[in-house]
Amino acid sequence: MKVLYFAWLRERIGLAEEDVEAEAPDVSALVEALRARSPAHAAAFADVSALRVAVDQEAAGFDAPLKGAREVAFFPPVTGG
Amino acid sequence: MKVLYFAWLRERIGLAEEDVEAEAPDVSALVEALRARSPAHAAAFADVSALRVAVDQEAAGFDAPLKGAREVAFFPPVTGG
Amino acid sequence: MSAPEPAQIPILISVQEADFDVSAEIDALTRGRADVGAVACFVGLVRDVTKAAEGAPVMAMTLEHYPGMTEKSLEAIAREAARRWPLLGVRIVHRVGRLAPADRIVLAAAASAHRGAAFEAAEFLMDYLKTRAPFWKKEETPDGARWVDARESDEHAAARWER
Amino acid sequence: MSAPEPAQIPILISVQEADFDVSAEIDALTRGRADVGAVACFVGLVRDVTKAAEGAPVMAMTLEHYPGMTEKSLEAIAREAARRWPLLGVRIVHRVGRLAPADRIVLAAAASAHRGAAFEAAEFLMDYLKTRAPFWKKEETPDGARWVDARESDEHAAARWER
Repeated sequence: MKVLYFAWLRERIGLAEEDVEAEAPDVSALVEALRARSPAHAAAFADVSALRVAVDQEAAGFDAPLKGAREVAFFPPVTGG
Repeated sequence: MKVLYFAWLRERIGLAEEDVEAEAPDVSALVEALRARSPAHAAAFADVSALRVAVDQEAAGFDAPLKGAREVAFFPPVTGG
Repeated sequence: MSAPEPAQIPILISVQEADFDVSAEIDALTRGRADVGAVACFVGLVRDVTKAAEGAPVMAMTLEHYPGMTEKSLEAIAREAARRWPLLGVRIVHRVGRLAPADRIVLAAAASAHRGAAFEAAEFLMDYLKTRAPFWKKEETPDGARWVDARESDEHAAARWER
Repeated sequence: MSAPEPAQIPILISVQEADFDVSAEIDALTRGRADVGAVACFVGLVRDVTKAAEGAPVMAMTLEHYPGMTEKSLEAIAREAARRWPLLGVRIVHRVGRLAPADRIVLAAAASAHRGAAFEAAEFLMDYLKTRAPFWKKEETPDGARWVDARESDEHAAARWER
């Protein structure tokens, strides 16, 4: 599964994207797996209430199932326009 | 006093403007004086509820005083924009 | 109660036969200044159906106005908008004379720091312009020419802003 | 309850580094058609003050986005607007990359027969774009660069349209 990071999350983790082989049933389980990857990951995901998630390029919740998902993106609340 | 007509009022009266020497204290009295000018005037001013008035280029009511007024305009409700 | 006078802001009013360029008009409100974060603008165009019937095709339209009063009333509408919202500029261009379907008729634009004020002011400008500025439209159709009737919906739209 | 699908209308979405021309974009919505009576449009620009402090000058801004999702989310927002209002066209242009104060950031335009629908749809487009489209702004100030925080007022603006 491809995992993407944007904005300050990307900077804190130090990666724009990475391939993750996780048997995570939902987004929250994926976050747990990501936290274990490095101290930077753990720090970046310390407070998920500050983050938003998209599964296969659609906005989703942290309880969204990941069965069949190919791309999960994490990012702060959007600030365009 | 200069009296101006616009849109269908101008067409019905057949004049865009005319000079009127009337001792009319207010707009309603001026309308009475104008009605006496010609059958076209009388027909055009038959129903003043369909008309609007401006005194010296400011929107006004038919009870507006005309003391010192130099220009009175009559026209249908506006339809620009 | 007297409301405080708003700071002097650019209020640009034109009544003209010529067409206008929307980009150039917006640029006139924003050029050389970085305090404007939002410009809301409206462009009105000639439709080829009459408002009354939505049937008979409109071949052309003539816009008559009241020279002298027109500019004054548009400026008063713009100043009222600037009194109600924290605007940084207002631009109104209204064409007169003969226009064809799809021709531009009017531009109303409001600049502000943020979008809420810009949007509300632009809508206010149009609602007041439609009911208070001395313009009259005459449509040419195959059945002949006729003056457009005022719309009750425009009165309702303008009444929203009464206070 | 399934709402009727709106007729197919032009929905034009661009995410680009290049600047845009407002006149050309509005023309794209109206050219060759005389059923459009109203175009409401919004232009957002880079301000030189930070939203948080309204103090430290902004020297530049970088807009990051999520390629792939960005276009899809903008199109979904435009289609939702077309489902809610009788629109005849929607145009959204959003710039990405590095921008300077007074640079244009975004254009949102809605075309309709009448102005009420055009204004509401344009405001809806911006409120949803601000809260749902994956863009992130990073401001450069003399104190360093920092990511712009989401504004609660934008959430409130978007919540107006919930139903």
